[in-house]
Amino acid sequence: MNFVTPEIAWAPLTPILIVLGAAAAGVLVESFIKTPATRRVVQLWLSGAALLAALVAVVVQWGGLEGAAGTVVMSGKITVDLQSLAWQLMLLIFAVLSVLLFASKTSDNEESFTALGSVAPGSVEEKLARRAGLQVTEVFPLALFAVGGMMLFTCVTDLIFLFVALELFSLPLYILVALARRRRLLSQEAALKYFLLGAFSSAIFLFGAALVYGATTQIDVAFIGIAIEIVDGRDGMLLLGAVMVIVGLMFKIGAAPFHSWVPDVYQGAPTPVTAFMGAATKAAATAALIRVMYLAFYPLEWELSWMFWAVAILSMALGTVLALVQTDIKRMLAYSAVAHAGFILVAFAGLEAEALAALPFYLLTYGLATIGAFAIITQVRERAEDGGVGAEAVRLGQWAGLGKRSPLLAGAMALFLLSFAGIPLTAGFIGKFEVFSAAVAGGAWILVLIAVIASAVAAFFYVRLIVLMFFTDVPEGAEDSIAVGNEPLSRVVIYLTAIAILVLGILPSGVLELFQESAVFLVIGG
Amino acid sequence: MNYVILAAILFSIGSAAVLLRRNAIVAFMGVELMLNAANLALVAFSRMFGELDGQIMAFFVMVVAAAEVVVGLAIIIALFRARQTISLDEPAELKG
Amino acid sequence: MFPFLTVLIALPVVGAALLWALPASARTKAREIALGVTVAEAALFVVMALQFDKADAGAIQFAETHAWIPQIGASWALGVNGLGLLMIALSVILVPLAILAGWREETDATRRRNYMALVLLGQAFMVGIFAARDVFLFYVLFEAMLVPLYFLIGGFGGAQRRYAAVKFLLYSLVGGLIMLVAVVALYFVGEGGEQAFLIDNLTGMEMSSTTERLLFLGFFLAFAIKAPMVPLHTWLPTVAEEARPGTTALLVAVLDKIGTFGMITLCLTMFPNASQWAAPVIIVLAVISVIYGALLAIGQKNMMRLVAFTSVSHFGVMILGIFAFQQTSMEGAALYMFNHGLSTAALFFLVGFLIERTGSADLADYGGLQRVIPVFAGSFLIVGMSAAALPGLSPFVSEIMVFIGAYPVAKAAVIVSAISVVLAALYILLTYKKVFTGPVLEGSEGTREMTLREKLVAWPLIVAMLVLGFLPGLAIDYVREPAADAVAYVAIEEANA
Amino acid sequence: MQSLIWLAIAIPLASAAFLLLAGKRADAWGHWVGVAASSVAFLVGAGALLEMLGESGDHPGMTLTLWEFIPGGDLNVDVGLLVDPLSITFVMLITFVGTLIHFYSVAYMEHDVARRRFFAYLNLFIAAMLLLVLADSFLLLFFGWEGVGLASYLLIGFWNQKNEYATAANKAFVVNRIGDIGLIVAMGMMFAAFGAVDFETVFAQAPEASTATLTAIGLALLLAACGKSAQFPLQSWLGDAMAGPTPVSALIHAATMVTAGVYLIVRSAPIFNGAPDAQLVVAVVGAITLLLGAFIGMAKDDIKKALAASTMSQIGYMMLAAGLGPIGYAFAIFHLVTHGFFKAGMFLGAGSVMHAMNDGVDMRRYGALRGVMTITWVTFGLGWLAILGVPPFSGYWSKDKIIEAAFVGDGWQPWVLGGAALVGAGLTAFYMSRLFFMTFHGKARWNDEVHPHESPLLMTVPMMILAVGSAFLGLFLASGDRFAHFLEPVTGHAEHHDPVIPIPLIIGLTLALVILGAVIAWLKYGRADVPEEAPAGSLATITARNDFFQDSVNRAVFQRPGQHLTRTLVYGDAAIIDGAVNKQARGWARLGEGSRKFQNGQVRSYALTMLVGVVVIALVIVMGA
Amino acid sequence: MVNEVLFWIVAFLTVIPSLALLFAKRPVHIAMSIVTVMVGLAAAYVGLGAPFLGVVQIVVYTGAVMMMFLFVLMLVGVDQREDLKETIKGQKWIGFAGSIGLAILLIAVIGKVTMEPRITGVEGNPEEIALQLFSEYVLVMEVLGFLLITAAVGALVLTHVPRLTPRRTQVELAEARVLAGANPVNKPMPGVYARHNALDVPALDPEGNVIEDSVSRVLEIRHQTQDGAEFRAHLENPEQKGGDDK
Repeated sequence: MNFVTPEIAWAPLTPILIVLGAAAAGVLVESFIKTPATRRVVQLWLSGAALLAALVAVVVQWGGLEGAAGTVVMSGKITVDLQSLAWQLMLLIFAVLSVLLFASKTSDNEESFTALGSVAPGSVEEKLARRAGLQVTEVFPLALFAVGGMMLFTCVTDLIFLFVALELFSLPLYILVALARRRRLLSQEAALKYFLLGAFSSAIFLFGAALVYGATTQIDVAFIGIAIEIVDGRDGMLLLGAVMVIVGLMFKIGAAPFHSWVPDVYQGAPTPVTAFMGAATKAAATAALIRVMYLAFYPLEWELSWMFWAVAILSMALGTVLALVQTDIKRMLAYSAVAHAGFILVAFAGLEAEALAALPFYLLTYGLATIGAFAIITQVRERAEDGGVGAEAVRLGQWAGLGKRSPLLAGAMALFLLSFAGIPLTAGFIGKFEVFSAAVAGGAWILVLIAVIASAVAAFFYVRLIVLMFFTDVPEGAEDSIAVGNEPLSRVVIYLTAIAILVLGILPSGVLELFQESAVFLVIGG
Repeated sequence: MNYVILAAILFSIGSAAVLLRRNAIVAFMGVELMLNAANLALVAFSRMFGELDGQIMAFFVMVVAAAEVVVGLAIIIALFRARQTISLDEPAELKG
Repeated sequence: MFPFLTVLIALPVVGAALLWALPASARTKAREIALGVTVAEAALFVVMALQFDKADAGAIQFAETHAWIPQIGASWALGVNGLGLLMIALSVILVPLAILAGWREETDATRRRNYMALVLLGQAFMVGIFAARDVFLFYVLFEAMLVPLYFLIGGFGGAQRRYAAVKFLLYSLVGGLIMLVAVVALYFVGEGGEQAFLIDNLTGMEMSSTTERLLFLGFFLAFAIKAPMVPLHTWLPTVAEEARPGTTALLVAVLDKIGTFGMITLCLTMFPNASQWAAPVIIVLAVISVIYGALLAIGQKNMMRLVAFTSVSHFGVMILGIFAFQQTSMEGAALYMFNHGLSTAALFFLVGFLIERTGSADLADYGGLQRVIPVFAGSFLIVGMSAAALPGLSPFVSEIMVFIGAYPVAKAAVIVSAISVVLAALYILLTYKKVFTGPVLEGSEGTREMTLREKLVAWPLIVAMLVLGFLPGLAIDYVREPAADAVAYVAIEEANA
Repeated sequence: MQSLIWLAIAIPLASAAFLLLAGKRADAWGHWVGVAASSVAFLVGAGALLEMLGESGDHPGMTLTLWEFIPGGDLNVDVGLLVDPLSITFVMLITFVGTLIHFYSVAYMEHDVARRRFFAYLNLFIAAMLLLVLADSFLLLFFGWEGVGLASYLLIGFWNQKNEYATAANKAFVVNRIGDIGLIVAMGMMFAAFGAVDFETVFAQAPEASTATLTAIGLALLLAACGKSAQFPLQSWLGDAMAGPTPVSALIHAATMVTAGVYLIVRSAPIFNGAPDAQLVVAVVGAITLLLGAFIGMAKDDIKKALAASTMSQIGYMMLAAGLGPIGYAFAIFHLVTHGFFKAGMFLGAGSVMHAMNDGVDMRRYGALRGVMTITWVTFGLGWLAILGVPPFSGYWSKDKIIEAAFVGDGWQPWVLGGAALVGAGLTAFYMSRLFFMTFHGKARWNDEVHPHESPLLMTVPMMILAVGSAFLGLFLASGDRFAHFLEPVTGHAEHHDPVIPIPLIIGLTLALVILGAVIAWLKYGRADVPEEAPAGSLATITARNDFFQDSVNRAVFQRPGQHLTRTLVYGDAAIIDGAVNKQARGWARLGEGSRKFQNGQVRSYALTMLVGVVVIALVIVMGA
Repeated sequence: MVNEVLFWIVAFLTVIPSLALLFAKRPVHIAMSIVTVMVGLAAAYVGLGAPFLGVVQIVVYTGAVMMMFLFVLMLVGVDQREDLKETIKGQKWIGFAGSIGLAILLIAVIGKVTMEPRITGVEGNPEEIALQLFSEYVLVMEVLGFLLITAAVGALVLTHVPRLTPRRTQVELAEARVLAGANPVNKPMPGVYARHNALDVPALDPEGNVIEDSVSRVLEIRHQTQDGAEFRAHLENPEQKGGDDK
């Protein structure tokens, strides 16, 4: 027994530690503070403070890494480099915004989450719990766990750790999805589907990892890349393993044909969760996919390129075409997310260095717009029977005339939609431009052309909503009248994201610079 | 390699269970079988390479799987409370 | 050097922002504010134009180059040569007139405010596009332009305006996105770097002919949709029918010129070989546009659609002039871009005034108005005759320059296109006959004669057309050298080939 | 004064603009402004003519460059006025006849509410017409060319509250524009061949150009001339153009504008001289038209339409002459001038008659007006004698020369062309006499409501002046070939050629035919009773009455198919081009609806999708590798 | 050789029961089969030189995970049977085809690989594993801790139903009863004759009449009461045999 306490460079992990630590503390808060209202406030402040602290920590890290490639923590299990810090920064921004959304209430003091997740929806107990002022304040620590997992996901460089991180951010999400305040039956259904498919895909990922391990004798991504070039005779197994690992990540990105959970879960989940998931999961998974592709599987680029092409095209086509026929706004945005997954994968064509700067920017713009758009959805409500604020008005028809009633909300929504569509002067355009540049650099201009056609078709359904909001008058006495509760927290989120989308669309230079700086990996050589 | 092939077979059986069984718990057991199959492969490889990494991975997988089971079963129970059934055919309102 | 162009772009944006920031009580003054802003813009432009060195009209003047997004090679690069100056002139002239023309169209103060703000925004983009010296900037503005326009079309106008707006947007977007691919590819074809997209850095590039052709097509398609070329034209009549006459006037008179402008300043300079390669097909399509547009104009019952189709025909003439690669035809095409702007805008405005009176754009709802409103009728006839390229009015000069100039290289095309002079006479005269001659239609005896405001809108345009009709040199001086440069690009490549 | 000739254009133009813009306050006196403008133009022209005549030697004319029109570039066009014998001849004709007609119109249009506008249009016409003849380049000529077209359109449609008048105006403009294609194409050809479109450069280089080029240009110019001068096959508009007020018919559709085609051909002499084929076509077109016009004239009962047909026919003569080359140019212009006088005079006479007959135009309702309208009868009679070519009246001097010239040449041409001219003379005599007798002789066939009376002096004086011209101008100009010499700098010197039959014989034959025609007309329409309703008539009469079914042919060949084409295209545009786009849009939606089935809400089937995806991708990649 | 035999045993022990996942109807049977599979896998681990994992497998899977499955199965109804008839068109065949395809693909790919086991000496004994776990993999271990917290919290959120109404005190209960109109006084006791099982015998008032309330209503409904006449008779006739009088 000659155990030596391992030397761990804790400093680079501070952001993650802060977030996970705050999550654990949040769990303690749950048990020690009994009054739900107080608990909620404490949780909100705790999470917010933790996330901001982590944000600061990331920035400090970034400053510390100026010029250096990064830090290897724990003999290659974790690598904190500028690339991962960039993603962490983005995730933290998404998280802050999402937490604000999680906490926001309608003017009727109604939250987005159920009062009690364990009882049947619509039951007497639920009503009692609501009357008792119960709140599932566990959503805050759960969200923090997810954020921590995602942040880890961006910097772990070991297949098994990747698996653990994957589960760490997935499990809280499965739970969060099930906790909608209204339409909880759908919410639970979504959770079940998300969970089963998620577990299924993790299993696939894991088996792939096992095969890759078998083929290369390595589980560290960087070593895998090296080993692929050395080891031979195991090509089939390696390729199959690689495919399965990538499928596991693509599932999280939401690319077709691994997308089927996306519409159902986006629609069923509580809208703030959808916002968080839509923005953050995609970003984290993309970050991991980048690392895996650029560090481990790059020698297989030629073989795997077909997969990327096929999946990208299928995602763009399916997402676009299906979004065209949706009548539920959340579902429509979900399919649009599938299409965007396709655009993300377009950048992987050729595995060019350009993609390393392009993808973070794209995900940032996409994530901000997603959070903003879903935040607006939380604001547009049906009128309840008692005249108060009802459930979210998710049928597209209910959005008619919003531009007249609340021009600011509708304007912001239009902005986000235009950003999704990639219209210039919104961030989405620069993102799209970057991604297409990366693909063209990789010689995949045909893929870009297909992407472009998909964008054109996609514009139709984005535009349709704009038409509804601005150019359609609500028929007199229509039942779908919309009341917009005044939720300061959501409003803050909406305005922040809207401003960000505009600024990133017009003056993206600084952020682009940042991401270009981050387009380097710390590749450990031994 | 035999064990790896065995693992592949188990993995396929597990996946088939997910595809074919309507009982949520059974489908979930299929997933568990898939994870176990992966474990078997890991351990087999570990044995072949004469190192412990595979074993340790398998160990982690077990822990993760346990956590996953907890959450999964909790979701299933919550759903059962609401619907009085655990059939997967039933909750299919989200579609299209 | 005062950054004229930047200020010209910024001023309307500020104006629009101001309008949106107006408190509800001040919204009724939106028209006046918007008009004031555009007049200020025009005044500023005049100051700038006076400093323009006409003797060196081919050179880029008032150039400003600032790093914008160096990471992707985009710069905030502005500058105009004579052609750009004319195009900007067109937009600063027409926007205030459009505002004045639509003075009474909207009664709701908020909607009116929105309309005015969007028009201002549109103006900023228009000026920007014509001043852009960076392909990326050009593209950004080109696409961003769609947004205010989309709202202008979809928010204000006829019953089917939503359909029209969507159609417009999707058509433009398809073109624009395909162009985007070309823009992206351009970065890699060119030398890259922080100023990769400066047009000056992109001319005279070495590339394989396949690449050049593909890139050319990417750009050209977008421009062909903008400058409605058969068979990519169908969005225009729909939009014209549904949108506000003021909107349509700006759209057709100024915005669609981006298409032809882009062909000259981007396609020809960056892809001279491919331009030559494609010229025969393009000329055929242009000729088809000329005749097809005219024939369809004759067959229209709705005046707005009719005018739209006449524009399809006229754009055909411009494209013919451009792709004949002759000095005279190029000058003619460039000049036509300006003149057609005056003429078509005036025509749309006048039709708009008629619609304002009766609420209908349908020819069947009119008759014998000359007896009732002779001044209006006279103005309409003059403007109509300008659309038919009657000598003495400026469009004639440009049209004849295209025909004469292109004849040496495109005989058949010119001969067939020349048929359009007959068709043009037909569509204008038939319209005039239906609306203004014959017995006075029952119920229209009390139709209001041209008001002062309407005169203020239409007559400056008529005067401008008359002046330029007799003294086209005033404008030709600005386009001669740019045209010569454009021709030279193609010719140099020819010499190399 | 030559250097001030631009004033002749500018003043009427300014006057036109003034009259249009002045508004109602100028209603009372505006017409006098118009008259003054026209008069000044005449004075300027006259001054220029005197100055030119005062110059010694040949009259090479002078070019007055006003400003650069299209500067720089490849195409360089100036706004320049060419003052030479040919143009000054036209200036005089236009301003003189024009001014007279202005005066006439003051009275004729007295009761029209829009008289001011009428004068504005007339002034506009004068300016445009002067620009046409004074231009020193084809491009500038085109300005005037289209300008007169516009004026003609405006004036034909002056009473456009009547739909058929508006249609007539449209028709005139559109048919003219068909001709304009020719001019545009011709300019293109000139630019291609000579790099310029001004007379000087083009004519200087024309002799060196290939015959093919010149023929092509010539034919294109002929097309233009046909449109403007109502020559076959573009003659159909002229009859309808009579919808305009009669002074307009006199000025534009008789004396000046319609002869612009002849001017164009003569002006382009250097081109035609090098293109004998084109010349032949010109001559043939002229011959056809002169006969066609004559036939139509014989059948018309509408006095103005009959006169219009006559105009067409007479211009046919001029075209025929112009097509004969240098020997004919001078005669073409000569006839043009004399025709300008006598035809204008007759039109004014017709106007006077209509004035008396409550604007009735049907000659079958006239008759025996000699007694009531003596001045008109006399002036009209002089015009009649002139057009018949009775010596020594003006028409004789010009027309007879054309007939003689037509008989010059080799092969079949002199026989056919000369024959046509000869026969035409006889026909002319018949239909003009028919017109004259039906109107002024025989029995009075008018209603009781009509009270014929002589027109006021303001109308009759111009008629008298024109009558004097009809009578003596020809003699004056023909004596000593004065006019031909005057024009020589432009038309070139014509060598004397002998016709295929002796000249006296030609003269004799002509006179015989003329007398024959007149006598027949007298027998039929002077002495005999003229039925008030037109008899059914033979097939030939019907054919002629219907303008040789020109309208029907046009309708069947151009209008109807055109309408069908337009309608088809409008439909096709919506259904096919637009339809394709819409259909494709709907296709996407249908694709979406179809794909929806796969998203069936069943988690098992989602898993299946994933698994199949994995298997397929893996299979492809593993097999591929 | 031993290994060979062990492998085949393991193979049978795992593949055959796992097929129950596809074909068995009762979930409980399936769960038990999976337990068998898990045990088989544990054996395999032992055979593969990973005894520690073998033990953990038994403890975690058979001991914890599968038992949890069984609990949940019980909770939702043990005797549920699943109808194996497929409801989604094509699902069965495509599903089978997909899985079999996957299996074939995997086997084909893996079968191609030939690998010589390098060293067979490394044993996965707990010490070695612990050393690695707490040095190289210590961070993973710690993250696993968070994972477990998440799972626990999640399970609580989704399943734990707290007391939603405060527990009512006896006083409150009594007051509620009075408010409901119940007789505040105690019911009379039954069983006049204490010698017998008197619950079914009504009490008698001083007049000897039966007090109906003194007997449980349930007994009355069941007709299990006695009217007391017999006992009264017995009272009058003490000689008669009636109980075990002392």
